[in-house]
Amino acid sequence: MSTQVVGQRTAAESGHHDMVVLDNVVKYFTLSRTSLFHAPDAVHSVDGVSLRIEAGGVLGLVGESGSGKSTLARVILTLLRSTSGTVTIDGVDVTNLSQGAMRRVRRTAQMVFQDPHAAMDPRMTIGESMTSVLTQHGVGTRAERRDRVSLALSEVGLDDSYIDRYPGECSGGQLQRVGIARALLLDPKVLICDEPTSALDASVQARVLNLLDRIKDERELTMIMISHDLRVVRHVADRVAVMYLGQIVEVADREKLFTGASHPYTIALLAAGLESGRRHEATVVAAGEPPSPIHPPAGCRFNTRCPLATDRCREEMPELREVGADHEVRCHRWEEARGLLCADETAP
Amino acid sequence: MPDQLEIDNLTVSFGAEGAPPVLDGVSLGVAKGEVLAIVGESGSGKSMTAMSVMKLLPRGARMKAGGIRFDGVDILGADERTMNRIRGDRVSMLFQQPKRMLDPTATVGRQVAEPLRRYAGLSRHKAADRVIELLSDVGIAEPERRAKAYAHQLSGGIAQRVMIAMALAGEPELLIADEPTTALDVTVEVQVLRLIATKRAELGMSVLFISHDLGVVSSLADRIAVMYAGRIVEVGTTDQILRQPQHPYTRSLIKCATLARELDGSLFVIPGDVSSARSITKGCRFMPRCPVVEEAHLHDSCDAEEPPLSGCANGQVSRCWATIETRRSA
Amino acid sequence: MALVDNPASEALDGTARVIPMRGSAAVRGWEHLRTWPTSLRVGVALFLTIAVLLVLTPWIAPYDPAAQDLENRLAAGSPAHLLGTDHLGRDVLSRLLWGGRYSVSIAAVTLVLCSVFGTVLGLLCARIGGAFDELVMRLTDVALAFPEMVIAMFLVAILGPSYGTLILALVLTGWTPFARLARGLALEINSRDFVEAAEALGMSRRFIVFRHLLPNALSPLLAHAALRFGHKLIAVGALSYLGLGVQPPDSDWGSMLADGQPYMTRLAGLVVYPGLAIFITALAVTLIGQGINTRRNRQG
Amino acid sequence: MLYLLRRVVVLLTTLLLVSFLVFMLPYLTPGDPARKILRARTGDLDLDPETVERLRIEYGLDLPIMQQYWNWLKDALGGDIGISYTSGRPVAGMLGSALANTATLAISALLFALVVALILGTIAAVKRGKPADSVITTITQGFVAIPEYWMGPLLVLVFALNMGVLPSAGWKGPLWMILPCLTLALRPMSYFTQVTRASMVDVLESPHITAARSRGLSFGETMLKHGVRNALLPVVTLFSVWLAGLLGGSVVVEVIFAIPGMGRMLYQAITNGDVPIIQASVVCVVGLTVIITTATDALYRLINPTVRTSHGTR
Repeated sequence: MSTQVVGQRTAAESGHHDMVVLDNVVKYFTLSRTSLFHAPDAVHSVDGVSLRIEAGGVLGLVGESGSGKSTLARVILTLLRSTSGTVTIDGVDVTNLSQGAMRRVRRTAQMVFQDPHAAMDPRMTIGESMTSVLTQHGVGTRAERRDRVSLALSEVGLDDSYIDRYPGECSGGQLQRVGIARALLLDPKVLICDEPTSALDASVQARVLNLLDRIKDERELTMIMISHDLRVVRHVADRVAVMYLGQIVEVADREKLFTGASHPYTIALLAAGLESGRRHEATVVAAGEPPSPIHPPAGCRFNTRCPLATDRCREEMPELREVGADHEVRCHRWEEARGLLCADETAP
Repeated sequence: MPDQLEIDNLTVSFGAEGAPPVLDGVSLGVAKGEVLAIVGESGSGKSMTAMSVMKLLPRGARMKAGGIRFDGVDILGADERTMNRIRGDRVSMLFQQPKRMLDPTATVGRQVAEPLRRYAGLSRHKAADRVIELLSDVGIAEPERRAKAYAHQLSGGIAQRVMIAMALAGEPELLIADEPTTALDVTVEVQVLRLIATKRAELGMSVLFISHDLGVVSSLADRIAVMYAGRIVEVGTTDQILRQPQHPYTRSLIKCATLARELDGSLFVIPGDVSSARSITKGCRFMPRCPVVEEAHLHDSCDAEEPPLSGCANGQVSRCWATIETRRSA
Repeated sequence: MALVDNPASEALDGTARVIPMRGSAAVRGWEHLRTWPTSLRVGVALFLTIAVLLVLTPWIAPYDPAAQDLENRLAAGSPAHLLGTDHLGRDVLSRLLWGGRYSVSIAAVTLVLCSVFGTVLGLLCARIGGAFDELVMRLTDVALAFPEMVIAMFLVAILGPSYGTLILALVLTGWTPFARLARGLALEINSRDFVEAAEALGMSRRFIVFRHLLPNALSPLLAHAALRFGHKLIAVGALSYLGLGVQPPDSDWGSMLADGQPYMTRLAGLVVYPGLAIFITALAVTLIGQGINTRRNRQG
Repeated sequence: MLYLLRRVVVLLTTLLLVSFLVFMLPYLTPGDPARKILRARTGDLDLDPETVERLRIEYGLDLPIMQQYWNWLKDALGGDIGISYTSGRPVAGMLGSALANTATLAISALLFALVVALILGTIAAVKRGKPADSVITTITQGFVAIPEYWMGPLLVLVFALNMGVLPSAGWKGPLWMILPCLTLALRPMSYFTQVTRASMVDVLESPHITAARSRGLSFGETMLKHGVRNALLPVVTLFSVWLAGLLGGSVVVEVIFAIPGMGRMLYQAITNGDVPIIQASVVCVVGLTVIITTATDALYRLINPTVRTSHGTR
């Protein structure tokens, strides 16, 4: 695992190459009109996200359902067009590309999906699914393509017998490996994994994570690991960004986030994700449910659930500010948060 | 004192006669006031166990057992009327996907009121008041508004709270919770687990808690039963299971759940896969994936005969030849 | 697969393409056939028999369907006239065969036009969306409100009875279910992960449409088409029965029924046989549709 | 709300469109409308040019076409939809009784079909995979393929002509309704049964039924309180489609059994070229159909909360 951790700004200065750069990315979805007299509602799915991921780095993107993490992944992959803001992959601005250019760019960034069964066409054999990727991009002769597919499968630990199988004949763990092999066929530089293990059983999860770890090192991939499971992120990522209702609330390098989290939401997430022990006795609990992203609360978006919320939090939206080397937090009360919330030994 | 719920040698199978059963000779007991957790991966048969107790197995299931008894009442032989009475009054159930467990065309209030009117005999008006009480009791803000809502208007967390309100309305003696937090966000999961723990203490009920997640279970359970491929492989107190697991599968499962690292920095992995385990009729079902079978030089006995569930003095039982061997030599 | 080579079975050709076939031997085809549900097998067998009979009619029909034999009116079945003769002494069997060619071919042409037109429109709706989608969907609401018999009769009033009028009327009211189904299927399949995965892999739009969308939508569409066929056949017959469809001297099963009805007390066969012909043909294709659905459900 | 508004706009547009098409009927067919009217009225092939001209002015046929349409529409809205060429009676009166007959026939046939279908469909769903299910499924698959113009004459042959227990044609009382109703009900009944079965099976296997059972409701109660409503949703839609269709589509049955309904009236008008009747009945049938489908849509939204409120109120 690459352990070199460099702050965002210093990364650019020291000549480190940023592989993925997001600048103030916004994605709204307009809902269908329900009334003549009101403008149609919009879901504020991603609301002003800026991030840099250096080449070879692994960013963990953590958030609960509705936080916008999957939407963000799709914006990066140009599967969704951002409402505003720019996405740069390997120096190329991919935000407003033509169809053809987009297809070429997609070779640099690939994705692994959450539900491996849903991500494969049930009517195509695994071999057909994979070979067609190469055919579509005009790679190699027929024989070469066959070889590359079988090579890719062996890289993820599957033999050639899988080529003639249908997805329905494979287990979730096997298919997820096929999904990874398929994503690697085009030699991408960036791999986005959208909850790659959350549909899998505990005993299969580790195998997929090991595999991702290995290929990342072997192929010097830049990765974005999306998950709601902090343990997974802790294992793979070297930087972690926490999302809540479309915004990034905290970014830090891994160790800093897991030992010195300063946003009340991050602290609550960490408390909830305690690996074992008395989980229901965790001291820090985010009250209630995440609010709807259609009408996000005014002020700080977390204020409705935050144990520390003040009037200021309810009125003024805090900015994402740098609080330490490579550590940014979006909270008015970040300085006191740890002290107030983590007095207990059960807290992280 | 006999256990409040006793399951004796329960076998459930589907499809053709002679197909490998999904549950194979499961025996369990839940003492009064106790939380027993059943842990296992998908397909291990843990949900089938729950549904057998409720006698709500899916179509085509064939159930055989030495007996299932709840508080002395024979469930196995009970007729539908008795079962309805038990389900309505004394045993309640929570499910994995709370939103899908609510009738999409009926309001929350109407559904919560139903058992009240039926089993507590409340009038329409009294029941409506009680619904509001119950909803606010499980921590639902604005219960009046929620009572008028439909399932699709609720978040998963709220829906599960509604299910809990409904399940606890009749103050049941046993709560069966089938992965009640699996579909929920982690911050909400904590809230729901807390709620269940509080309510259990309040009502003094027993709980049969089913989960694939050792982390969730360890926070709540008094005892844990581990299932693998339709079989119980280990039962013990939560401390015993987490601190001195005896069955190699339990040990592997704990390592997987905590994402334990091997010496080379990679994560611990159980070799092989579970898909064929059920069709193993001779010998230990976990043997093809077992990490100790080689080092313990037990290959022959593991291959030849399935180990029995055998225990030591402290009540912990497991199904493994290696453990039996060590115990014998000790 | 031997079945596909028969030109009379366009519908079957499509069914066979749904499941990719590996290996070319007839043995594989036979094995494949054995996985079909009973209703599909019975339906296909029945329909093939009917199709072959109708294709071979010019060679196997014992008499000229229009040849009158006034001496021999309303004769019961005999070795000379297997199914008897009608009120003008025409051979019922020959008329059934020739009439079937009209009935079945008109129903088939209508169905093909409806399904192609409707499917294309539905797919376009799903693809383009927005105002176009809205317009077409409102249009289906409107078209759905037109009872086909009334529209057909209205068109006959304007254009006079002809094959063209018949087909036009049935297409005008018949394309809507296909448009809705195709649109729904396209939207549903488009939202599935594997389509997104294909997009992420940089597959062309063409590939996604022809290799993912179409194969996955084909069997529900085919099943629907097969289920609609019976309906079309009955509607064609109804118009002819009323004298607004196939015009004399041609006749189809519907007009044979109408012709025979006044004489049914003397020779019930005049009503029974043409009705039975419609019934069996409609049933055969309905069974095919049900079979495709059953098989799809089984495959999950 | 917005949705219903949209539907009403569609409804009105449709009616306007249809009324214009229908108005254009005499101009769309070859020949001079005034001559056609006169010919239909007198049956005289040799027309006096002066009479034709007089008629042209009397009917306003010399005005610009939009002006004529406007006048026609105004009259129609005021209840004057012309005089039948053949009978010389006002169309409005003829339409009323014909519509009543057709409605009686269609609604009783469909209600009969619905009741039978609900019973058969539920039995098939509950006993799915068992012999009862196979029998019901097979029979309904078969009935779908039986045309009315075959079933009708056969029923007449057996019950009226051979057994003589029921009248073969006419419209004089309840007894006269049995055979046409049976004939008309057969196909919708089969479709309803199939849909009922499918949606019942869906409901029976849906998780909320298991959940309700786990709260101690008996099977019957669960179905009654949480099953039927869900299972009926698709049946309601299909019922409306058929009801709308039958109002215009019972032509064949009305012709077979000589029932003085809309379908037969339209049929005769077309064979006789009686333009005002064609115009009136087409507008009437289409209008009713659109109204029925719109109303069902509203009803569907009323009993199905998931479409009524599209996004949540968290």
